[in-house]
Amino acid sequence: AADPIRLGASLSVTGRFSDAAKYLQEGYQLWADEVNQRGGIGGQPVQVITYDDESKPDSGRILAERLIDRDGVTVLLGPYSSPITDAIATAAERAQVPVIGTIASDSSIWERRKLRWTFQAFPTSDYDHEGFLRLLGEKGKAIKKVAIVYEEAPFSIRAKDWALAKAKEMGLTVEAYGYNPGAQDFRSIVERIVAFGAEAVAMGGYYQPSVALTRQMIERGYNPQAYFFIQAADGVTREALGQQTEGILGRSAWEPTLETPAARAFADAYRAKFGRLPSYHSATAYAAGQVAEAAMKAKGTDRAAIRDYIATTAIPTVMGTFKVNAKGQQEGYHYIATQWQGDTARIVGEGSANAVIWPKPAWK
Amino acid sequence: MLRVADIRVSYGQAIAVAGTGLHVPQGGWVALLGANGAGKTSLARAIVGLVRHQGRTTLAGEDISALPAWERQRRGIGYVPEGRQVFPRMTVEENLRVGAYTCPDAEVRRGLDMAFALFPRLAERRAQLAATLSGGEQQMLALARALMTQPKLLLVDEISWGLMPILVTQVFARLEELHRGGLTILQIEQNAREVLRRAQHAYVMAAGRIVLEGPAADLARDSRVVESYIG
Amino acid sequence: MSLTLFFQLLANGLVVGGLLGIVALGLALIFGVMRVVNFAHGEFITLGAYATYLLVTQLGASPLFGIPLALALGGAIGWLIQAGVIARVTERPELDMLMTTYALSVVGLGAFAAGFGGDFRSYSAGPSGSLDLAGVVVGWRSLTVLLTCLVMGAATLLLVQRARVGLGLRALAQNRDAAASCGINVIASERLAFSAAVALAAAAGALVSLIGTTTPTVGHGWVLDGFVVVMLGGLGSVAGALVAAFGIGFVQSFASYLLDDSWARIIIYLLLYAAILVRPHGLLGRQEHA
Amino acid sequence: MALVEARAIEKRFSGVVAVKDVDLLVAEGELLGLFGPNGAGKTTMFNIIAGAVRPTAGAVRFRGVDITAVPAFRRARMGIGRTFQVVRPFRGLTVMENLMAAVPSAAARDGRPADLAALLRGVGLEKRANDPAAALTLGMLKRLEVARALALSPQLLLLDEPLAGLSDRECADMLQFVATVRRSITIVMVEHNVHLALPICDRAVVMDAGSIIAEGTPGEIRKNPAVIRAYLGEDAA
Amino acid sequence: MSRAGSTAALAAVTVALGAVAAALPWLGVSSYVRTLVYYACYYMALGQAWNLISGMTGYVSFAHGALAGIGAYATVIALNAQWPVAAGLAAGAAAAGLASLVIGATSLRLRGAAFTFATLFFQELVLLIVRKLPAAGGPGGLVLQEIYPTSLPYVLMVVLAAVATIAVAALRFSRTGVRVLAIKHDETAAVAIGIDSTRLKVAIFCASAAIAGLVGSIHAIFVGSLFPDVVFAVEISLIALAVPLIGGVGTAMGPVVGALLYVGMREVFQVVAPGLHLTIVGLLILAVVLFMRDGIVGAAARAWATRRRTAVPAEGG
Ligand SMILES: Nc1ncnc2c1ncn2[C@@H]1O[C@H](COP(=O)(O)OP(=O)(O)OP(=O)(O)O)[C@@H](O)[C@H]1O
Ligand SMILES: Nc1ncnc2c1ncn2[C@@H]1O[C@H](COP(=O)(O)OP(=O)(O)OP(=O)(O)O)[C@@H](O)[C@H]1O
Ligand SMILES: [Mg+2]
Ligand SMILES: [Mg+2]
Repeated sequence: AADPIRLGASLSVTGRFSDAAKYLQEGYQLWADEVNQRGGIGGQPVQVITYDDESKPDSGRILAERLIDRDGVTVLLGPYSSPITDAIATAAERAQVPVIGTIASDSSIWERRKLRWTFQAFPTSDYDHEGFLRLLGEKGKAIKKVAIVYEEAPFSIRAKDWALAKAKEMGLTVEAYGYNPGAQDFRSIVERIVAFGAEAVAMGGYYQPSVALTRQMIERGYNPQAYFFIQAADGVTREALGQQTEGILGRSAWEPTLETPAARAFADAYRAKFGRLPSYHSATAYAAGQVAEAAMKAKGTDRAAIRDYIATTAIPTVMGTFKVNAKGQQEGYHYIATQWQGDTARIVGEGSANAVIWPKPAWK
Repeated sequence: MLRVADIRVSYGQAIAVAGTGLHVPQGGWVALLGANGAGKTSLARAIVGLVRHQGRTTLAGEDISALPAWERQRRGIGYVPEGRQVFPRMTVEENLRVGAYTCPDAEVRRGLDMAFALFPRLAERRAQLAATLSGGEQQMLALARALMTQPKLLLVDEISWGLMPILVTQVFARLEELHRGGLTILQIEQNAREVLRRAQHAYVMAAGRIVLEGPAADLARDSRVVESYIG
Repeated sequence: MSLTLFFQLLANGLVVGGLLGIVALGLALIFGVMRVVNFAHGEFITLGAYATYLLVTQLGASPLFGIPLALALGGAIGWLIQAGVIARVTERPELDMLMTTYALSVVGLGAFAAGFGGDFRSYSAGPSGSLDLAGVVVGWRSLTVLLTCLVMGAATLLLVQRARVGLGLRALAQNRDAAASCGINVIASERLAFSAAVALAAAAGALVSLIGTTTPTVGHGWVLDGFVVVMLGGLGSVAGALVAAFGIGFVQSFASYLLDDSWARIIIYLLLYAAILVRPHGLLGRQEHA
Repeated sequence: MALVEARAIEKRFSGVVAVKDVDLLVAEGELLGLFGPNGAGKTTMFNIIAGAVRPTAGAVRFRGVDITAVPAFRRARMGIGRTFQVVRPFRGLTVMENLMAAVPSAAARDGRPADLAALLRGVGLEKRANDPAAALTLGMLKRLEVARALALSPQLLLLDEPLAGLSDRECADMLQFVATVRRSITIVMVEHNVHLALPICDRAVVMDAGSIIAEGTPGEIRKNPAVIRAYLGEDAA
Repeated sequence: MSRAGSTAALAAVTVALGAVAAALPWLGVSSYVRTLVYYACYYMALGQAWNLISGMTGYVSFAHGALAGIGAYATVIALNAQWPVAAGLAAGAAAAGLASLVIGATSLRLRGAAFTFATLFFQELVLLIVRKLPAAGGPGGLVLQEIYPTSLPYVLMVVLAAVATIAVAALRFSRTGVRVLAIKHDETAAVAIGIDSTRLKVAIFCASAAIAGLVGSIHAIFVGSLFPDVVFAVEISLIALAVPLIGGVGTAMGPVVGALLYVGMREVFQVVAPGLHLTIVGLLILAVVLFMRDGIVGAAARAWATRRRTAVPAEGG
């Protein structure tokens, strides 16, 4: 057989981001297997090499060197989190190897410096609150005051800034409260929300603080009419909050319940292979593979040509149509809105047949 | 009462006690003399079980060789270590209470009264931290602490160290009194003149071995002892 | 600021302070007896939290049973670790001890990460609802935490300050040999102190899982704050630790409300450094003789 | 002019008055004995002169200079050396390194540095020069203390119980050594071993309960009834 | 061999190794291997900086990661303001040195564990402040506008590691070194023999911090991008301490051996036992602490001495 075309990824198999690694890996795996079944690219099979970066940027940087240098990869696929993507980018930019970022929603790493070889394949976090505010505009006519909670981290700050501007434009009164990454105690923020008299709350931080905030609002006996946190769609929410999830809004990069043919085909193939439904991580990984595939089909293994192709071409993927702007930020697809209804997080709002539960039922 | 044999203590490659022993009869008062570095303290620490060693130790007929320090204390060995070793961040009274750790509550009271009667200065300073006591006061505290449990055998390492003359006299007088009350004493001392006056039997150690022994009165006249330790 | 709000913030501070108190108490106990800065304390907190999580999700039990379970598990594991590892370094320089507990922390962290993955785990079972006292609302979960902390704190304080065991532990901390020749079983005492401290940490972990979420690093944040408390309260001073814990709980609660929680933490650290300048030995710490 | 002039010294430790209204003058070149019962305040006086403790009231002058506010290390460099009643060696350093640490740097002080080997011979530790201090016995450590203080090349040496823990024979050696040293250095010595220490003193001061109760030649002190009552005891007189 | 002799020999060996390492980029060695060598030197230099204050004085610092971070930030700010590289590095060293004076003013008065705690919090405090500081880029951090060739930070780091190693060796056997060790063993007695312990401690801490700051500066040029949470991760301080501990505290060779081993171990276990490699590293550190009292270098020296039938007392204590 011909020599394989190698692609590489630094994955967080251990450390803080380890839960997603499996899904990413399976997404890459499924994509590679399908390509190889189809006879490879230009007769060459593809191979995705992965290593564990322990969720640490320094390790990611070393692994990028190893992948580029020792394994001779043509394209690097993204790791988990923005700092690791940024670390890998530094190595890749020097070595002139294209990187297709997967779970790097924070578009600020493309703002801080010019990255020529590195692309974002995830929906950018700037639009985190987009779906929620749209629903608010449609359903929450009575709502005047909105509280936004954000983490003092770039992705969350940018999303907050976008949302603040948007909400003011909508004629709402908004207050935003920041918290320190790693915070566990949100009681004082809940008190501020109560004192402000917010009728709707949007939480733009990571998953764990979101759950903590939710619990402490419930404990405080405070009931907003609409409540949204960005990762609410994830299944773990159910485990953490039990029946209290009903009516909570969220946003997702992708859901297996998405009603597009590409999504359905992917979800079916994934389930057939791994015995479970894919998560948005799997879809992103698969999509990154699809972007690489399109570029390599067109340009072979010429890294510079691949780079130019990705920078300038709209590519259909399982996530939607991939397209980056001049900075390398992904602009083709945004997030979709979800809401907990019974046992599942359903897609709601734009283009979905599901009705929105409004206002959110009170917590018990 | 106490019989030790073939004791060996070494620190790394340095041999401090090179296989030696001694005997303290019931109700006796035995002195252990020797120059700096002879190994007296090491032997004492072996007897009370504070240093890793080889050899046999029997107390009142019971073999205690394998017992840890606290078990030996509970079988009646009181120890006044060299260099005071009080509990620095505890008050005088707390130090004494630790000394009575193994006693029933009633005896703690009695022990405290006795200690304060013996050393009125300690009574004055009962609430002062031990670290801030003067050198001599710490020495009194260390002795009083060892007496809290009414031990059968008292092992004293250089008690007169840093004590004012009056107090040396007093402490020796007190030891005599306790001895008359049936306490067995093994005393390590540089102040050979004072001990040999009171002890019945004495051993002299040099380079990790007992090199001389005999009735205290004889040793006090022995030219070798006089020359080296009394001067 | 309205009076209700004031009391609400005070109540919030109490809950955090109580939990912090328990964490710091364990640290102070270990430091006080063995002069060990226990870097692995956070892992013992995490242990208690995961144990409770498993109890709830695997056996469907109430998380309240997690508290005794954590106490027992922590006690047993503390005992084993003291006997197997810590005891080997007790008479060595402080640095060795530090490194030993650090290594234990790394091992623990690795094991949790491998066993449970990096994401958080949590459950929704357990007490729910809240108590409303004239507008001051405190959840039953938080109240459970506060009460448990107070009981455990009082018990530990009594043990160390009043009981003879406590006297022995303090003596042991100051002079191991002298303690042994006073009849104190130093080995058993050290083991007891360590395993009690680990039991406290694990119990704190059970409580943390009740009001928060559990990750392999959940203990770290608590333990860092615990060190602040121990330092403020005077190294090894058990009573000082409790006072400082509530103090920090209140500062945290009020400053987070008035500014934000990052500033609250900055203020706490600056207060700590100021305290170090003014009272180098902690609020209730005592100076050793020069 | 007196080498050391301590005037109206008082030291309180939260409640305890350790030293009250003490005037202590040490003449250049003398060997002054400082005696007194346990807890009389002798070590505290040493700490005040050496700068380890600040007096609550009073002033200390050294060679006419007021040093009351001068930190301890600087006093050491000015020429005040001391030993500790409870030995404080640098346990992990060798005997020789213990002395080396104390030798003032050439730039800081003129005069030639002490001959360390000779010092070690003087205290009988020459064979132990390369052993870590941790391996020495208490008696050896006492001698190391003295040697280390001398390595400073001090003008004033404060000896806190140099004889404690030594056998009578070794005491004689130590006193012999002190006698050699005193030819060039002013010494203040605290000692409980009065019958050995007193005879070699030029002058003696006796403290009790924080105050000076007697002062004079060894002969006078020995006969002083207050000293006998408070300190020596009848049979020692 | 005399002490001066062994210092000189060590210096020669270090310089030679450093020269070889520094020449690697031009010897056609793969960039992956060079990256590993770079990281080994990075940890080595940081470990030596730690060794200087903590190994020598016994004041265990947990602030070295933070000090390196301060150096990194200062350098990036300076370089972005168009300062020449040398000035940018000097800014890093100076900023860290200044920061150490702040810690020193409060914390060096404390002894033992209290100092350790104070440095541990310093790390966290700096992170909190940097996140609040617009000039430092806030939570988003900073990037170096210019991308330098990797060979620049590479050579600088190799040289720094070599220089730091020689400095520690020279200090250890100098008279100042003896005085510093005296502080470690008994500070009160040290003061009584004329050692200005405060000044000496502050000076050593400041020198140590300046080295740590330089490490951070160079690493900033290497990575080109700073995120506060990454730069001020506690883990970096822990590496600064683990590296000398594995190798041998207070010895010049300790951090050298420790750093090589640490980097090597990490690479091997990442491949051999991905999920468990953290646990394995922890167990190894534990094994070293439990069974090799003075690190691998100490254990090796003992083994060597035993073979030659001479006793070598444990260093430090
Ligand atoms: N911890 C130790 N490490 C190494 N060697 C030691 C240690 N303790 C004592 N030694 C050595 O053991 C020998 C005996 O010491 P020991 O303290 O028993 O003597 P001693 O007779 O009590 O002396 P002294 O009269 O000075 O108290 C000495 O040579 C001493 O150097
Ligand atoms: N830090 C302190 N706090 C409280 N009291 C103290 C402190 N330091 C010393 N003292 C008290 O001051 C008195 C004088 O102590 P000092 O050590 O000067 O006595 P001394 O004359 O040297 O006695 P000794 O001959 O026993 O060594 C003692 O009663 C002691 O308890
Ligand atoms: Mg002895
Ligand atoms: Mg004294």
